Amino acid sequence: MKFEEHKTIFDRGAPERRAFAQRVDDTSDDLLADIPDGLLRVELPRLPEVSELQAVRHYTNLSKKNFSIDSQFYPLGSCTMKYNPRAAHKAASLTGFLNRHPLAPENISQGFLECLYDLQEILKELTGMKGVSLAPMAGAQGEFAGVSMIRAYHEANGDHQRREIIVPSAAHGTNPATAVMCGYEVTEIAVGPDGDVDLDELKSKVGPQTAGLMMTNPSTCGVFERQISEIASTVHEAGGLLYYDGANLNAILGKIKPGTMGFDVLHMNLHKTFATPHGGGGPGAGPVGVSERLLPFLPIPIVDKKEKEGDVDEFSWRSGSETEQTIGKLSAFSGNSGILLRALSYALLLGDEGMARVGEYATLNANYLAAKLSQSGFQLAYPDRRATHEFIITFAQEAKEHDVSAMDIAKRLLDYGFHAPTTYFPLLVPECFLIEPTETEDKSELDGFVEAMKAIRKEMLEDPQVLRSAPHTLPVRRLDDVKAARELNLAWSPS
Amino acid sequence: MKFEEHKTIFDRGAPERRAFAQRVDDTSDDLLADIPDGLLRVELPRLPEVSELQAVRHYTNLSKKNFSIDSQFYPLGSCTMKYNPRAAHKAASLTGFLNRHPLAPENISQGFLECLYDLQEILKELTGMKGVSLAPMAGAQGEFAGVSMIRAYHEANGDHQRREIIVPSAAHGTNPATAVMCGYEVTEIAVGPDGDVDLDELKSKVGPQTAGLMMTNPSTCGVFERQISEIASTVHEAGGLLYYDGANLNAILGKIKPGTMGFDVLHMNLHKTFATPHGGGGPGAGPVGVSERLLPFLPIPIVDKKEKEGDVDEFSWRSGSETEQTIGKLSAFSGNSGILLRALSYALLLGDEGMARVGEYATLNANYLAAKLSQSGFQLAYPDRRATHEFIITFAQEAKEHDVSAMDIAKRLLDYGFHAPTTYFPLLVPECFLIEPTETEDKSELDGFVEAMKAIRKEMLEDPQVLRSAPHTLPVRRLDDVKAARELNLAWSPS
Amino acid sequence: MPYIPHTRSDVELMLEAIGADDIEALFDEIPGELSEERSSELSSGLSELEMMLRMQERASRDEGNLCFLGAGCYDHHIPAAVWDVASRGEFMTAYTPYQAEASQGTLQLIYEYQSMMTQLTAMDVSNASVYDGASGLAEAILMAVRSNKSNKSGKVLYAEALNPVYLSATNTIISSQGIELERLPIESNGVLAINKKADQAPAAVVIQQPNFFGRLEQVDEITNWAHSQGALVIAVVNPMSLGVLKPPGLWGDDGVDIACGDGQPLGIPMSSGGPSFGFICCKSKFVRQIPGRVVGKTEDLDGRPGYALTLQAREQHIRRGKATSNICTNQGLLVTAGTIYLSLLGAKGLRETAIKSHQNTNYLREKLLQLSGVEDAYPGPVFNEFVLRLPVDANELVALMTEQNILAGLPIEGAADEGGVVRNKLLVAVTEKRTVPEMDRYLDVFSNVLGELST
Amino acid sequence: MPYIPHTRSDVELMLEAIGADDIEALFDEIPGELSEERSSELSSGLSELEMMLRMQERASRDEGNLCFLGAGCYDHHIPAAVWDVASRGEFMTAYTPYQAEASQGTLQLIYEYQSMMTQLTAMDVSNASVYDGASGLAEAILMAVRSNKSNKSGKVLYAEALNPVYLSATNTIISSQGIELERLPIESNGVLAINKKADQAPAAVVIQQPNFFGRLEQVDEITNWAHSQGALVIAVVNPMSLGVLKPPGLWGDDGVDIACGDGQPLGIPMSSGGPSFGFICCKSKFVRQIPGRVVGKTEDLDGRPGYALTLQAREQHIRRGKATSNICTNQGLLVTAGTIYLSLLGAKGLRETAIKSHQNTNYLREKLLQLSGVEDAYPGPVFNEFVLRLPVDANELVALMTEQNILAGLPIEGAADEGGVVRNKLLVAVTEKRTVPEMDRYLDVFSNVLGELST
Ligand SMILES: Cc1ncc(COP(=O)(O)O)c(C=O)c1O
Ligand SMILES: Cc1ncc(COP(=O)(O)O)c(C=O)c1O
Repeated sequence: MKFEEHKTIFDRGAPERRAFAQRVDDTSDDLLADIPDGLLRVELPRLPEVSELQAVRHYTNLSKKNFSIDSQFYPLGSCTMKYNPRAAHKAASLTGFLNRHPLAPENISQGFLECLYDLQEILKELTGMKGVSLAPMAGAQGEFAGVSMIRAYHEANGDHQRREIIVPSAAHGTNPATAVMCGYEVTEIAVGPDGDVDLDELKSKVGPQTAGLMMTNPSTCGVFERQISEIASTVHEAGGLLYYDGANLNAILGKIKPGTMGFDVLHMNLHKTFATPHGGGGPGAGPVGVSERLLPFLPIPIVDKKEKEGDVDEFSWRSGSETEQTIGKLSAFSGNSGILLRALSYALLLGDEGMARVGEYATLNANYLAAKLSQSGFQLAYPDRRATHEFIITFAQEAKEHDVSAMDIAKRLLDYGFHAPTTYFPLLVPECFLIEPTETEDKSELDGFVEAMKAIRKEMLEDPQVLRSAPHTLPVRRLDDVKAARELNLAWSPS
Repeated sequence: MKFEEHKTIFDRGAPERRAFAQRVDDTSDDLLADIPDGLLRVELPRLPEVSELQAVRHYTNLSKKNFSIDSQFYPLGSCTMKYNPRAAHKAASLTGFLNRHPLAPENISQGFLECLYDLQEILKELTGMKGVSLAPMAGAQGEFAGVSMIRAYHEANGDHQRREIIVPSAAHGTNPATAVMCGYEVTEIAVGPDGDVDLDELKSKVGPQTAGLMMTNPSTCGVFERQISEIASTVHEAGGLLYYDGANLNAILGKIKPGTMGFDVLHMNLHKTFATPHGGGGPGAGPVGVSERLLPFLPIPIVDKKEKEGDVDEFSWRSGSETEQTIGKLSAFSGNSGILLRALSYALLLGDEGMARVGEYATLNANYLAAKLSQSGFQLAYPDRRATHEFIITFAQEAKEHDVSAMDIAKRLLDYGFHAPTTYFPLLVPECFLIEPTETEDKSELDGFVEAMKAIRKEMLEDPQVLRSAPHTLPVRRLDDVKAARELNLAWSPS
Repeated sequence: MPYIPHTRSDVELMLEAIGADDIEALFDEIPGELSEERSSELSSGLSELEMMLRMQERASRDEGNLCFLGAGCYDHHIPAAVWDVASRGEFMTAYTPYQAEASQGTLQLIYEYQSMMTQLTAMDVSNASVYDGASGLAEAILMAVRSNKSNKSGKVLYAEALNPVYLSATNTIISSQGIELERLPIESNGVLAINKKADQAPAAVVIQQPNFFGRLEQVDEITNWAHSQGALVIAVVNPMSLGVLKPPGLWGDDGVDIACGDGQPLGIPMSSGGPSFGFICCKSKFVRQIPGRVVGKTEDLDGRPGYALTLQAREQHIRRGKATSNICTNQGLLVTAGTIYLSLLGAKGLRETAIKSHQNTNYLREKLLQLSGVEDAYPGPVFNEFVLRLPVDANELVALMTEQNILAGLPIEGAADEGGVVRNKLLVAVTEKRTVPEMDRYLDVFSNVLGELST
Repeated sequence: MPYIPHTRSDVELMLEAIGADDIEALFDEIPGELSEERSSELSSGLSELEMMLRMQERASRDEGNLCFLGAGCYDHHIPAAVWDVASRGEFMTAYTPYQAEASQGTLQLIYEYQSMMTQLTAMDVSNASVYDGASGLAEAILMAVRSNKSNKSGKVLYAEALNPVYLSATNTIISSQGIELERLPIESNGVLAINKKADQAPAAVVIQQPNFFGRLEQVDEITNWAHSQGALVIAVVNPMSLGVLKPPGLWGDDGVDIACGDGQPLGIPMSSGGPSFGFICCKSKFVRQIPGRVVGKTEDLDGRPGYALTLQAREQHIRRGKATSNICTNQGLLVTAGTIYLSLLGAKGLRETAIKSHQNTNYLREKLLQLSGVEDAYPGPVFNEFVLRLPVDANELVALMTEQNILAGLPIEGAADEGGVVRNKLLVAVTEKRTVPEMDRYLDVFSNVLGELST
């Protein structure tokens, strides 16, 4: 009905039109005379030709086609879609931070360096690790850094035969992908019917070839791995190291520390646990923490503090012999600094007592939602287990009896104004939702979600086609993914 | 469908819940012990009890129920809904401006004072007036200041018998309302069939009782008052003064100056002509400009410049004998300073050549839209006249033949994704739209509007009920205004 | 062309559709003698970067002062979420919500605002909004005089310790309405005596609480007295103070008739004093006399709840010369911010903020009064600010403290005096935002400067 | 509880529904030995005001320096509209657009981004996005080595004047993949000689344009040479430079195979170097080897256009250990900003910006070279930055200019040296944002400091 709703920014343009938001007077091609012709661009790129109003209106309206935490309950499992405090955004957007050049000398960077130092210390304290590097730019890069340190450790020990990383079958895709990027082979071990890993299989697969094991705890099955101490000793006894994928840290924040569980190395997802905005796909930050023996290998940069007697402390980038064994740099500068500043702001706002609450209320919300959904007739994947900060329901039965998939239910939820939980992950549970409400949602929002699920169940019984063809009230109806992949159209061209 | 869509912020609350965005530790009622009990509050007000996420989500979602310039074409006649440059917003939001206390001493306020001074000068130049005060906080307050100056002028001349202000019947409601607030009686004069005022009637009504005449030019009929010079001399010969309502200044910006037309005093609507955001009902700014003879009466504060030889200029608030005859202050401090800073930013961005373009392209857009609508079968109110920056179409015929009102068409336009033009104003044209596209809209947006109007015309012929019950795709359908006024419900109470 | 999207081909096609040769032709109805040569006294347009550089330079010149100035504008903390949400384009770039169906966001928000303000003031009805506290007082007085059916004298009394700039603006605005403003003098302790007598019964009485000196008036007694005289009572209140002080709707036996004030303390940056917003609340029976926008809850065709501007017959666009006020554009966006602010603070947050301000105020006041020669100009309980009597010229003290980037306060002499005489009184404001180190710095600099000036 | 909405009654009702006595009970599956006493080394929570004060204090410590540093991060003007729109909650607080129907905003924007980037680079396909330019180069090298079916040597040549931090990050990231990086040395004028010979045919060749010294490589010749060796060519480009420089898709006879770089110049604040975004573009035939998100246009059930993540079989969440990369969360919000930036500038605005940067760079370079003792380290045309050879220690010069709040540039010695030796080369960057007075101030301070150090 609305006119031009589907236009791209290119379609809105007209030759010669400009926004002039960036306007530079008196530039002429003559000023390029010193550059040889052969190195110059002849034809201008075809970029949008729009007015500033057109650009603002176009992207404002596009934004309105998104679901987001700010506008909807967004219980995406494994993603910790909690409220992103505006104060943290404001603090990180202070001009002194935004305008700092990454290579500005240390003596005029003390404010920034102190921030990074404080965050390193806070993360050490929360995880129980001995050292932290803030360098990795997201969880997956944190994993890369962590597994690279495992590799560096073994190599430093002359232990060259370790070529395998073990991951549970429920592991996130980044775990095996990371292991391979680090030059390892991946060995999967099964997860048992109660959601804990198959310890026997682990024992049978662990050995001198084992470089390490990567796992989350709580696991991606939404349960706490109870055998963690045994797993740890099994791996350690075989000379392997234990990697903690911190994506689920929110569940245990302030409760127990990965260090206590026996992990040697971990990453955190600050864009999850520390409430920095997801940005529609990033940026994130994936700091790594390590136990004593991995300290020398931490990626750089790292900030050190020189306490000066009777004077203000001095902060500096770690250098020299202390970084000789580092796995190195992971980015051009110091990672996603702006995100680190947000995470620090969040940590300062919460403080000790606030951190402790996170895990508790995230867990309360998940268990409540699990109880209510179970009472409403939905099937929990691990009904005998406590939910952690998240839990799984499976629609295997619904799929069989009503030919309605988890995907159909997910799409229908959108019509009810709720973002869908994570679907089809972990892969081992058929037709599943991984549901993570987070601690920042209130009871009535959870109750609304349960009502929607009940209403959808009713629709499934009465008119399942409504689900299969959902959504019905969004900017588009069900999209054709197959067409997207088969008839690749990855860039606009004039029609 | 969406759950809880209609809840108020109060309904979302729960006892004890708090956002903690403002949290002050260690406050206890004991700290109020020095205040006598009788002066203290006993029961807390019932304010929302929500989390920060709830508040952010609630108001984010409410905002999405608005049409706005940023999201829609908004051709509201007489309102100049042009693009509000983000740069002006950013400049006015600099912390040095936001954090300045209004009573900060002059010597640490030179940056701010210089801004106001520059704006005064720019407005003088653009309007051809001799002095400007930025004090009024919106157009209507500018009118008040202007008419008060007319009154002060006559009184200073001992001219006490002037008790009437003349306004054309097409005048905006604020004109007569202002005249009355200034203690005047209002005399209306008719507007002729060509949109110009009835000069004979004016001549017959003007006299020694006439304090002045208030008008816009272009008028609210969307045409340029061609007899303006004759009107001016008529009023002036009778000893009256001529007031220019600057709401339509956008039409002639950089083309002709109100001063040249013979106006003695005027206000500008910076939230129209100078592109400051309307904010869903303000804030605005309504600076007044005057000719020589009204200079002593300008409202305060006003900024003066002392040029210091070989040194930086010094800016100060006008005081002492120069303000002896001022009509006085209009607000606690210096008016809507933040808006003034935005207007200055806009003026700096446009500069001389940019100002000249405003009137031209605003006029081009209006004439184009008028031509296209006329060619599509709609009836222009003044078909033989040029449109100015706006124009009127009348649905008198459609109303008679199809029982469809201007309101019905307006509401249906909303379904097509366009904000409706101003309806039923000016009152003298029946069933009318006053349409002002502004210079910042592009041709394809205007063409889209014409297409929508044509589609609506087709619907009117085929199924007029669709119009009468419109809108159909907005958050609510047609609202019951009568019920709103009859069963007054002006504040939430627990249900 | 900055902000103008027209391409050459657009212009050609458009002129063709119009049937005009060039844009100039569209102005052919303007008599030739009016079209002068374009003046070019204005400089040419700046790029966004150049403009920002200029404005940055100016803003930075005025920056970095520690604020102990109040007098109607206060330096409170503003939660980050307030303006992040209020600045959304859909709030910021919408017009007054005339097309209700396309403005439900703003309209529901205003309804919520009205609900919050009536709760805060304990009044029945709130408008949304008037320009500021000062002009709002003028509107309230006009409203009261109109509303008082039994007293048409036009006589309005006001307590002397009324913010003098409120008084000036009011004088300007009501000057042609035959209203006579008369001062009720204060006692030496800075507040009204209770046993007032008026020669002629007033139509309205204006009481500011806390008053301009920060002092607390005996609002119950004055309200009862005014009502006994047949006057309507107008309260001028600081909304932040209502977190702890008795709301005007509960003053005396019947509550005041109209409460007004400035919303700046509710999440609005000081911004040189504007924009902020003025509020007016009243008893139900006066709702048809209230100026400005009012939103009512109603239903749509399907019976769903919705909101619309209502009682528009009060307003200039309908009633023209007979409207309750000429106000049209008001301070919508600030109302938006204030509403979000109040929803983020809640009653508890507001109360905490008010208590903390009070605590800080008392802290600084007590410490200052320990300095030799510094006296309490108006002894007794205060909220948010207080007045000192100094052994030196307050202007000189302020000037010297300004050099050390401290805005020491406002020099005053009596209530309404704005002249250039030597002033030895200083009005000092302290909010919850001031930390102890900041207050101690104030004390330090103050006592040094005092020493300097005394010798 | 900050950010936690639970009231006591909520908690009770929820525990009841769960059938648990208290929240602690929900953790009863955690083996007792793991639940230690809560550490309390962390300080307790700050209020928003306190946190802001602390962060403000720190931010302000590092503020107010005039920036002539570049080396991969540039101080360009960012139009105000970019972040006003990009910061909208719907962009900022959405996840990766897995649920396509509820993410059309982000998805269409990414499609538009891909379109802009392919135009800018003259390549067929763009991803969206990788972390930054440095790690992106590593991904591009991995991609090239995977893609080159005819050369499995794992040997990758790079032009010496590659940004050294790009090289370090690449080394870290590719270290376990059996790839051998080999340097192609530059000539004394700072660019590659054209008649290179390789002992062994490389699988890929990496060329940065402009190179780390700002100098312009003979990209056509090098590309042709590399292709003649059977190598894939990877271009590392500054997107801003593509407003004036030949796009990598047109280098040589066939264009490069992969173009990558950092999007920071496109509307991203310097922000200590991150977050920005890395881009990778390639020829169509390599699309299945590209890492990161890719959005395709498709249709919905009603045939309306719509957008969705596509080719997901490349990605870790589907392909796990066989994915093209482990990347998951990338730099979405910066892509959003970059897209808005490009749409606001358009090709003309981008070109103007690039030309102005070039003009400023040449201005400062020429003036500096007039100072006695200052030499051109790498003579020849540059874009955006240049290298001086100084008669003094560059570190000392930088230190002294820093004292006057000027970031003079980056001291370097050769291309990849990061050690602590005395450096007499200085890499200086100038963008369109620097005004003539600012550059003249640089010159002034520079020559004073030079004088000081020379005596
Ligand atoms: C369990 C798990 N591990 C790792 C990751 C990867 O983190 P990132 O997306 O920050 O790279 C995720 C993110 O979705 C995850 O859920
Ligand atoms: C013609 C005319 N005059 C005066 C005004 C009043 O201006 P304001 O709303 O700024 O008070 C308006 C505003 O709508 C108007 O259109």
